[in-house]
Amino acid sequence: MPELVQEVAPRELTMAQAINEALAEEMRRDPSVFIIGEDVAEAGTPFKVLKGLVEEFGPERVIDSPISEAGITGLGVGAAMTGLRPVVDLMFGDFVTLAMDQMVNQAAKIHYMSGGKLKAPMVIRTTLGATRRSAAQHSQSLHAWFSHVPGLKVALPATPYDAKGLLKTAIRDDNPVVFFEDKLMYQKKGPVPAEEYTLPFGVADVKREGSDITLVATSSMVYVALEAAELLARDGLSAEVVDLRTTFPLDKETLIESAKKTGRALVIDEGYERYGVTAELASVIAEGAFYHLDAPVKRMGAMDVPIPFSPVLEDLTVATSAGVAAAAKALCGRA
Amino acid sequence: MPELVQEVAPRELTMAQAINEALAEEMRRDPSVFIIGEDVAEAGTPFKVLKGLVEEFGPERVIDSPISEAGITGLGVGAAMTGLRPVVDLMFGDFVTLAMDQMVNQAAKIHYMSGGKLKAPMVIRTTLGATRRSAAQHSQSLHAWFSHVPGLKVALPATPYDAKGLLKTAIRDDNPVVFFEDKLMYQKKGPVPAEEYTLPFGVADVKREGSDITLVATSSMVYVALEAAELLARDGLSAEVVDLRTTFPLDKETLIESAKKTGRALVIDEGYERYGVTAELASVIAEGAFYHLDAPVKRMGAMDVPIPFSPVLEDLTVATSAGVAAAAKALCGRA
Amino acid sequence: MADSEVKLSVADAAGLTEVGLEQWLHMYEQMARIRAFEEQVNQLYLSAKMPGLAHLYIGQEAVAVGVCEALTRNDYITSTHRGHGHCIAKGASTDRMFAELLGRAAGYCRGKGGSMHIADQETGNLGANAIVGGSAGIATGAAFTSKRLGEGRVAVCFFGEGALGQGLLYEVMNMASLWKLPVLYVCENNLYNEYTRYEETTAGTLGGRAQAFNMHAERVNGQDIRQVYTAANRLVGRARGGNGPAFLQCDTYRFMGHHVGDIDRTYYRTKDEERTWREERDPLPLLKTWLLGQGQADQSMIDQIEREIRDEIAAAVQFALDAPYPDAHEVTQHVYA
Amino acid sequence: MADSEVKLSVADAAGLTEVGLEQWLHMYEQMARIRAFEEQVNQLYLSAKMPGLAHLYIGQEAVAVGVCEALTRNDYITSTHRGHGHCIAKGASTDRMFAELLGRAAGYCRGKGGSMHIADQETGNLGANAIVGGSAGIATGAAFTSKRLGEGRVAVCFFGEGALGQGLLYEVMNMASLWKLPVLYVCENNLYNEYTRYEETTAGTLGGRAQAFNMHAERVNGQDIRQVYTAANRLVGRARGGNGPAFLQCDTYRFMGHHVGDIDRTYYRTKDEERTWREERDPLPLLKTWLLGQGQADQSMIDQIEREIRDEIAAAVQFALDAPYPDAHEVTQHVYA
Ligand SMILES: Cc1ncc(C[n+]2csc(CCOP(=O)(O)OP(=O)(O)O)c2C)c(N)n1
Ligand SMILES: Cc1ncc(C[n+]2csc(CCOP(=O)(O)OP(=O)(O)O)c2C)c(N)n1
Ligand SMILES: [Mg+2]
Ligand SMILES: [Mg+2]
Repeated sequence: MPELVQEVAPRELTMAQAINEALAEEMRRDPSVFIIGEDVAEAGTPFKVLKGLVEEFGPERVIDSPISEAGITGLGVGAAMTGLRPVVDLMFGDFVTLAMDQMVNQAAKIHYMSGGKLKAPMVIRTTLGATRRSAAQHSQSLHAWFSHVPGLKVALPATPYDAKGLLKTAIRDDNPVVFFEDKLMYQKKGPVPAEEYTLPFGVADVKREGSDITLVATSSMVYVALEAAELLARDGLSAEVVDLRTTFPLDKETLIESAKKTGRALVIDEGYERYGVTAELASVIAEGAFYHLDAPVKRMGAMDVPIPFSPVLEDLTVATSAGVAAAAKALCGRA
Repeated sequence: MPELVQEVAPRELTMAQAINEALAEEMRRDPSVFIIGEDVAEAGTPFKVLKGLVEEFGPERVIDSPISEAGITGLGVGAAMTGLRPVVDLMFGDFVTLAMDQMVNQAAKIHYMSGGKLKAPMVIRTTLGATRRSAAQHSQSLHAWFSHVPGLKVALPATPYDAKGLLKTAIRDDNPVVFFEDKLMYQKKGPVPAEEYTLPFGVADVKREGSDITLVATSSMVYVALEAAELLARDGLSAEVVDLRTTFPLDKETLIESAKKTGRALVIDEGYERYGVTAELASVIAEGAFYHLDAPVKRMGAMDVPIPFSPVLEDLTVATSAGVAAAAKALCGRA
Repeated sequence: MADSEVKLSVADAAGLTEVGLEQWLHMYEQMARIRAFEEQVNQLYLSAKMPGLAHLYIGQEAVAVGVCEALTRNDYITSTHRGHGHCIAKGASTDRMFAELLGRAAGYCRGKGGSMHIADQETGNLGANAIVGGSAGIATGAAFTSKRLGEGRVAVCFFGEGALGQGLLYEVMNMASLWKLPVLYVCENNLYNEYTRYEETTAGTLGGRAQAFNMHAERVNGQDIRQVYTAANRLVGRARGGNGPAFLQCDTYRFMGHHVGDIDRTYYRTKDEERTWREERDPLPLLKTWLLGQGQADQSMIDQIEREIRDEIAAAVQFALDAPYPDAHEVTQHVYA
Repeated sequence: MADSEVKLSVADAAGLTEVGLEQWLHMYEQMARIRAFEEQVNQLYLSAKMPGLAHLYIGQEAVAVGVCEALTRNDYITSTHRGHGHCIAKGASTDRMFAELLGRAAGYCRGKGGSMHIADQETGNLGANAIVGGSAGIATGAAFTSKRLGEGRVAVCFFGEGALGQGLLYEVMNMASLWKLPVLYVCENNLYNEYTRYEETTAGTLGGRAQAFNMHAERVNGQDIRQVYTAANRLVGRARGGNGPAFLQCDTYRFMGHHVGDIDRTYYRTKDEERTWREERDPLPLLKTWLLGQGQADQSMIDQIEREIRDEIAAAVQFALDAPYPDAHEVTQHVYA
């Protein structure tokens, strides 16, 4: 989080406002930026994140599309290759399934396949996160897939500050960036300076310092980790919380150094655990901090089940602060 | 590999023949099995794997489709839900990008979403593997994606024997199974008994026993590992080669026990390394064999680049036996 | 006709399939059941008793009921995020539906599916689908099975006009037409894709999309169940007889929001428009008026139906509210068959 | 006309766009260049000098050349797995193309793309694509850029009739029509999707697929470059003038196999059929005969063109064979811009 040297109370924005502001600023700065997606204009998306943008930038730059995820992504690739900077809105992260060819076979590869001559500078904004009672096709966190694909970058901010800074970076990046927003965090508030700033990709953020165990977390799970750290503090355990911010580029160094320091690491992510983001992070730490680890690296992804509708079941599928704290305690030999 | 107690020389089939035979046997056994895909009938696919099937089973059960990967997969899901057992042919593994919604949001979830009432018993046969000079959109090994998804099973056989046994199991399985065949192994020969057999999912196969290091490999990389084991043997190192056979269900026990025994493990896969199958395998081993490992688990996936056309570049992207042997030696402190 | 000119001439019954009073009353009852169910769902939402959201079918009842009335229990349907109406019309019972919407173990999917994934194998409902257009392949595949096994079943694929934005529809319509599969694509044009007017997202006509594949296409006033039923009956019979798929556009309107939380709608459609549809094109009064006007039915029959449904819905929702949640261990059940 | 009735009446020049001799000869030259290039590619394959496979354009030359002749260098094209013809027609040079096919650093994509991914930004070629239909979004997006920036450029999307199996085509044709994007969808109907006759995979007509989106569609004899050019010229002008996209079906035939390795083809098409097309519908002799018959050109002009091309191709392939492979370090270059 930013170290605010001002004396005045920092400006607070919700995550939705921060994202909106990032888009508005970039659209003002660069006329080649435009937004395309379903119900993005007057409706401002079902999450209301884009509210007001069509009024400022007009329907030529904030475009309501047919319900054609592959089509709008493909159109975005072509527009990006010819000089524009599209921000394609895929309402729910689950709908990326419809646009995979355009994202993975087209956007991600064109720079390489053309020997560096063409490029596709575009952002695909989408969502992740469960516990919204939206059931199996509207709740997934599929960022592991894109993290796997050379040519793509993947950001998943946890705070309004990070969201704004990373989204501005994403828009300016010359590569396709998949930008994951947690649906349930849109109303979360946090300090966001009024001045212009961007945040670099590939730099994890230590959201809390600690010495006994490292909790590596992404997106929504950063809060779970921070709460778990509070719980652990009550038990006299000092947890360091590292927010990844981008799964690729991956800040291996920060992860490994933190794990070396604490000797223990637990990685937490809202994607399915199996073959998911936690696997990469755990194996990077296990390899990089091998000689410093006092316990195996532990992973906590979402349960490997399609996400159930019933609240009593759904809540079981995602890591909780109590669960993380318990696992961390066990790792520290305090079970 | 099967322990053949017969005295006669075992029957040898190519991988293509073994797959063809598995399909023919299952189609004879069960009239609900049918094949749909592009150029699967008279052409028998561009790889000629399905040769002769349309002649035996007719165009009603071996169906040439339009070039509609999403459509045929979706049709397959519906057919599976209503009593048939489709085998959907997606010619190149790269084309799964077009069918992800049907595979991941529909087929994989219907059993769970319906509370166990509906099911989608189907096989999606597709390919993986590079070094065929087919460039970035015809060379990927994307099995990590499906391994990540609850509700799917994923098989990737390395020998004709395994291919036949696993494919028959896949067809009989009541769940959607994604079945990956290495394009370059179709002509590889191996013993396949004439008698009926099936192979269980979730059982890794120790293709070679050893004591100094465990090489875990999948599909094409099993041969790379076996060759590397030969090279290592010349240097007095005894490598155990474990062929995963299915990434899910995952035979954690065999991996972990082998790593515990040898104290060292190297995992090799043809998918992109980053956030790929090697990450899961490495972290499972690192966690499960933590107190027995003498060195960090090392991963060798494909290079994290879109697959280049030029042979001189393409060959650099995939693990080779020499590379594996060198890495294994280094792990054993013999660099 | 222009897309918004959906008028109903109650007097004109020419060309309608003749059915007995009992069947008309059954259709009325089914529409009333959907209406009452959905009003109750809205109440559950407003009183914070229902988890998540739901997309109400109010206003569109004549489509689901008119089409399903032309089907047998054995026939298949696939449905959408706005699927309660299809589910009821195909024969599901409202108690287990409410239980599903409330995430209870007694629900059709043991609470695991919820509003957007209700399925009921017993009545041939292969499931609602939260992916717009996502069930088009499934319906086509079900028709494929029927044809392959010679079962004589027909599959109906319900979808909103917005689903024609999805490429999948075209892929499967091509195959259905090529292979003469017994499938009926029922496009419910309620004029909006969420919060966007469909003309803004739709070039050409809706039916033209099917005709391009040499598929027979028809268009009816979706508020007049007599027309819907007549057309569906003919097209289902056609499909069952081996004459291939068809596309049926039903012009309709959702009276409520896109989902229960969509309260302020004036930024995308006028109150006037809503009023016109509600007051002049409500499928229930339209059928009732016709039945009464014809002297076929009398008011007491209608009253009785409505009374019974009120009681049924009250009992059904109570059943659901009292029903237990699934056990925690169920979370890992049914991932694999 | 029936799909296979592609006849050419050499005498009939009514309605053709009038162009000067020089331009006709340029078109002939471009077709001859493609033909010679592809024959050389086949040789490279047969002599095992080319890695992988290639899909030859022989027989279809009039389509790429006729269409690209109606474009300026600034206009965009997207291409397919069968893309050499488009690339040459848009102005690429054959030496760097051979180099690409041989995986050399001097290739248009430094050897990283190969036959199926040749792109040449300089001539507006946004790339061949190995995903059937995969470039339809890209072409539409390029047209979007042109319109948004008021550049007046037109984008041409080349694809085979098999690509109409892909849902993406429909998604983007809808948007192109809605937003009047300056894009021309050129469907090359060569009668086969790989090894399957297109009628087996195609319900209805090809052009009807575009008309469903209210898009203007035309159909021409793709072996007669005069017709292709005339139609393309008109449709490109129309698009450039802000009158929206169009669909142009060109009936054509690939004389060789699906790819260089597809030698025995009798199981999917007859030798007779191949002979008829080769002998009666070869676009090069057809144009030549017409030019000579008209007295516009004489044989020596044609001979000179062919001689020059023979020399050019020989030099170009030699250039490529002599060119170095990319350095090993290039393997990790260009993953990110
Ligand atoms: C593939 C996909 N894209 C977007 C959505 C979000 N969404 C849900 S309903 C809807 C509008 C659907 O419109 P229509 O098909 O006309 O059905 P209606 O809601 O009018 O019944 C959208 C865009 C979705 N569920 N699936
Ligand atoms: C999405 C996709 N599916 C399948 C293939 C394999 N494939 C390559 S070319 C081809 C046939 C294409 O037919 P058509 O579009 O008519 O082009 P043509 O080869 O006749 O020029 C197929 C099926 C592919 N490359 N991409
Ligand atoms: Mg609608
Ligand atoms: Mg073709």
